[in-house]
Amino acid sequence: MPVRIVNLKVNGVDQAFMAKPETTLLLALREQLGLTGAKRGCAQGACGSCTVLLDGAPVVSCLVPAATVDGSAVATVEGLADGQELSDVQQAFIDGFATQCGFCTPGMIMSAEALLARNPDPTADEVNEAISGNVCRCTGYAPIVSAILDAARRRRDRAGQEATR
Amino acid sequence: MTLLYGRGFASVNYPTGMNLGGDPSQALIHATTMGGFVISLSSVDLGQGLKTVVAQCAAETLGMPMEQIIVDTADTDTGPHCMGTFASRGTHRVGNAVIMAAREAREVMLQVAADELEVDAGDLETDGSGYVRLKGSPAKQIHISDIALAAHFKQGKSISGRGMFLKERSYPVPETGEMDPDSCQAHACTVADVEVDDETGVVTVLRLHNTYEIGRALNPAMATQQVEGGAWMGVSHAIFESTEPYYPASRAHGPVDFSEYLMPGSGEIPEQTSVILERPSSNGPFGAKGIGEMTANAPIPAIANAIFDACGVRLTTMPFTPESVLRGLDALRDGA
Amino acid sequence: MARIDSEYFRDERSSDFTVIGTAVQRSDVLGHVTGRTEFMEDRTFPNLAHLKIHRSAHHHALITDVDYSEALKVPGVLRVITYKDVPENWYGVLRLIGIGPDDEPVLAEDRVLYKGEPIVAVVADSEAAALEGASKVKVTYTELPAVLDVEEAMLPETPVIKRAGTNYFVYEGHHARRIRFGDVEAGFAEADHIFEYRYSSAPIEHAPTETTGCIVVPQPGGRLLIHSNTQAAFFTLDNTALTLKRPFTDLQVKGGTVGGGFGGKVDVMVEPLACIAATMTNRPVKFVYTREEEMQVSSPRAAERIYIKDGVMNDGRIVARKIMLYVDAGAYARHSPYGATKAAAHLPGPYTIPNVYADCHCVYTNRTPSSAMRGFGVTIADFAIESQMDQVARALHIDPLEFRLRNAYRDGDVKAHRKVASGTALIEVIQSTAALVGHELPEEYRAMSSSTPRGAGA
Amino acid sequence: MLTEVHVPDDVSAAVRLLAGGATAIGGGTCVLPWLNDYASPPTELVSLRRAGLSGIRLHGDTVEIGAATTLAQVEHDDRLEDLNAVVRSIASTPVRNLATVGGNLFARQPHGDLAVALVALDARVTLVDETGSRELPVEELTNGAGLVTTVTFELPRPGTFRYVKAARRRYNSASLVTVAATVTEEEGTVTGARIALGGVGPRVIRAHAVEAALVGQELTADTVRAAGEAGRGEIEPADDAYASAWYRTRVFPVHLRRALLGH
Repeated sequence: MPVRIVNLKVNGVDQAFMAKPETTLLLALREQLGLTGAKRGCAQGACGSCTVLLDGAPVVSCLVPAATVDGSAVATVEGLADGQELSDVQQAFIDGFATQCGFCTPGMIMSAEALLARNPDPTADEVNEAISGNVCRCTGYAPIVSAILDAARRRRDRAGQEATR
Repeated sequence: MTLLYGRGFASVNYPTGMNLGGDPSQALIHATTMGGFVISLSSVDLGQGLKTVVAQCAAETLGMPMEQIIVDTADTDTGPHCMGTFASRGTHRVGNAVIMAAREAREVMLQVAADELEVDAGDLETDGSGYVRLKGSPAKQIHISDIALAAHFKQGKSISGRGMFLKERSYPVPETGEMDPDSCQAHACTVADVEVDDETGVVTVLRLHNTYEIGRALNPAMATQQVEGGAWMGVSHAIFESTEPYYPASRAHGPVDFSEYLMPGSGEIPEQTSVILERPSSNGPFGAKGIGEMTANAPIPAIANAIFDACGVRLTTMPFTPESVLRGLDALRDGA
Repeated sequence: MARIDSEYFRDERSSDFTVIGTAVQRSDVLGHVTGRTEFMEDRTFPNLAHLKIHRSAHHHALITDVDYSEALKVPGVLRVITYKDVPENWYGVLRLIGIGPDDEPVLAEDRVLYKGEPIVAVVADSEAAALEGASKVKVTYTELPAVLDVEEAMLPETPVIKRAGTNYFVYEGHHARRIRFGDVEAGFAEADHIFEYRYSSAPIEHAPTETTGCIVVPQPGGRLLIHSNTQAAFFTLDNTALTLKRPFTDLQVKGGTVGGGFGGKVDVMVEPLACIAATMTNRPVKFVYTREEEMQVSSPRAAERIYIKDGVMNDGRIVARKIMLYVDAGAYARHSPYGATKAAAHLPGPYTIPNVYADCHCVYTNRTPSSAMRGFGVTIADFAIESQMDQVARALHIDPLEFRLRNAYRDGDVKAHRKVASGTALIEVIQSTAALVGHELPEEYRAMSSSTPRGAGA
Repeated sequence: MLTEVHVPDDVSAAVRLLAGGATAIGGGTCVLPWLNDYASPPTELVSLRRAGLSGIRLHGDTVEIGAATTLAQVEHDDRLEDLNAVVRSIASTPVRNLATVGGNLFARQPHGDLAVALVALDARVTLVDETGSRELPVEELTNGAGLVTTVTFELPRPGTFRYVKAARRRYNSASLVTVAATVTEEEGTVTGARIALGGVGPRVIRAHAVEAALVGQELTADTVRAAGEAGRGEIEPADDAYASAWYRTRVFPVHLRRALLGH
């Protein structure tokens, strides 16, 4: 069975691993690089638990053959915090009681990060659309949407403070 | 196109725990050298927050701050028996077991402290910040880390406790069904407001107004998570979910993934207003009742009743799909 | 956060707590938002083998031949497991507490009772090889007529699909879990109005975001360590040991962090086979349901069919309620016999009715076996009861909340299962919700109280 | 079983591999779900990710979209306002960042809403195989026709393109009925109509009978209702997990009207 060496920049760090044909980006992250934040909830692209940023764009990593993204940059939930300093989205999820079982949380947070990177001031409905590929079975979504809107506010406030500094 | 609006009501109760073969859970608790308290369980946290709420129960009972509590759970080699996480039993059963274990440990803790302070244990109290102190003379106090050190290195004592909760098995009388099936009952009432599209049969749940009586909200934020997430599941059951969309006529077209298995997305969530009432149960931990399961139940009939209120279609089969609404509307129009 | 209305039950809820009643942050949340929470599948083991299942293609059939020779030829396939490799192939999840019969095989023997029933397990070096191997198993069937309707299953002329001889669970000699309270026929005779309606539901999946699964790791001393996302660690351990016919001390279950359960992870479906595979290969073995298996093969919430007949007086008092309830257990019992009992205990709902008659049937059909799910035995009954309440209230032109309040159970009332009610609060949740939406109730209904005995005051 | 994943750098290499029996993927969002969880015959994949087929070019009013352009690129391209909404009705953001324009042409119904829109826009594809390249209307495209390299169409005149997708959920839900239409009117009378339907058949349906019923008419509730009745004869809906054939047939005229009249 042909095996390739695949190079990725993962959370800013150069990584190389061996990929079999069936090795998806998700399995490579989880099983070869030890980054288990992205979850396998369906392997069908329909639950969003495996969402990571591929060259800045959120993708369902379960549907990406690892060999096809050689040389790309990948961001996962593990790379969001700066040491002990959580990202605004992570902190807003904590403060807003926006997690229950936590299985969807990493994917949900990556979708939220991607939204806020593109749109710093989203409406609630834009948040709804942005997380429509992320299934949560516990919370009923409302606290998640609130947390993402709250994170956007925090980020804008901080940007405002830095601008006036 | 006409959008029709309706309101529906439902009220329910729900049993805590079960009567199946007895309903036990056990807990062990012990202090570490520096006065951390490890709660050993085999109970499972499904995301409802059991690990947090039992730590609260232990902290309250011990009179210690939350930071002192460590929960070690779900290893069958180290944790004592727990029946499992189901039947709205986790908080009630495990909470009770933890309280019992914590009481026993607290007694030892106070005795060790009493020996160190050379006072009577009965005159001691905890202040919730980590100190055990003499009632009326707060200056005479000792920190839990010193108590634990003394227990381990001077007094040769284990600050520990065992807790068990058992709801004994109740055998239903075959002829009449006489039985004792629960420990207590929680309650809920839902008012649902819906919108019905009279051309497509699509039902939109606009608002849910809920009151829940849950005995005691041990953690109001997590209780809110439970009731509002559960109500969402009720909406989902009511208007979307089925593993056999053509039940019972055919088993074909069963959904195989999250695309086909329909649930409301965040674009379909109703506005929820929730109020919590507390009538502490006599046998619950600090009066708490089980609420995990009840929360999905009242929204379903409330939505069915609201659909009738909106458009005159009585739906008696779950889920209430656009097709079932539209067939009902067509029948009304044909009959008119 | 939900508002706590402390006006209700003021005298009963006096408290002096420090930690209880405060919004302490979840202890697991930091792990959740950083991706560090360790779920079952987040553990990786060298030399891990994978298990996949070949499943029944038919609802009901005799198995005439199983040929797995092609599966063994697939590169990477290590072992094929059939029922002959399962030490105690017949089980029932409730046998620990003496509830039988052990009516379900771990792997099918001479017949299958539902589409998707496991027949052969294939263990391989990779998931892909295990899938390939499972697909290469050839099963030859003789199809039998399938029974797919609960009421049809109960008819004497319907073929019996179960070894035990009936298409329903037998409750101490009865075809249903019974509730008999008062004299329901006398109640109907006395009533001013009779209302009878039918309700039903389709099966529902728990749909947790994390599928059911386990990883079994042979330990240096010969024990098996089971990393599982079970909802009940000892329940899983004890049942697995019984199936393996191994000492209970041979097994250790670790879990406790679960990506959603909702009742779907209490059936002990994956651990026994993974243990057998780990023992045969002496390698760590992972058996995790695919999403399709989770959606279509794992137990759903049972479909139910419920008939409710009410006798009601002109003033809105319900004087008799008769309920015929049918739980579609699917092909095997699992927790359904208990679910029907739980349903019976819930009847006639949170109302005090002097004459109650119920038969709660646990019926077998050739469908995916159903089992516990959030609100087990109650959720669908509540749909039926509360729809019934609405229909009756409308027919009698009584306000829907007043109709419920008039019949609401209170402390001291005797329930249909003859337990005296205490700690009730139905009246108050209705009053509170009415206030929440501005639904006006007359003074006599606002003055009602759960702790005031029926007939006294109000 | 997946036996190899090729990532060729140019179209000719891709074509050679496909001629050898390999399967092309754009984003892989249709093929990978199957390969991940189900046994399959030995399969070699050819990913078009690096084959130089990505990009959106406008020459005057002529739009040329490379087959490997993602749906997300279309979604965020201001020049393609009519298609922005079409694309947003398909799947979810993390899928649209993978799924491609070319791939969507082959998506199984009730998916493939972009293909519905492209048929209504009279789009053409360029196909390449070892014998050379040729053009084909999207409407006539079938599996195995060759490698799609580009999709070309004329930008519709402002206000002439209509699109409605009815689904069980607002976002990320397969089609019950998709209506895409390019309708030109002069002095209140329909002079041309090109209407495509999704969700109501095993493939994208070009609604000839609906078109015929509308041309020469004013767009009114009555004429659109008549067109919908005419269209019932050319749709072939099926039962699936989302809705029954009965339901799709029943509400098809409603959504046709909502697409054409806006209410």
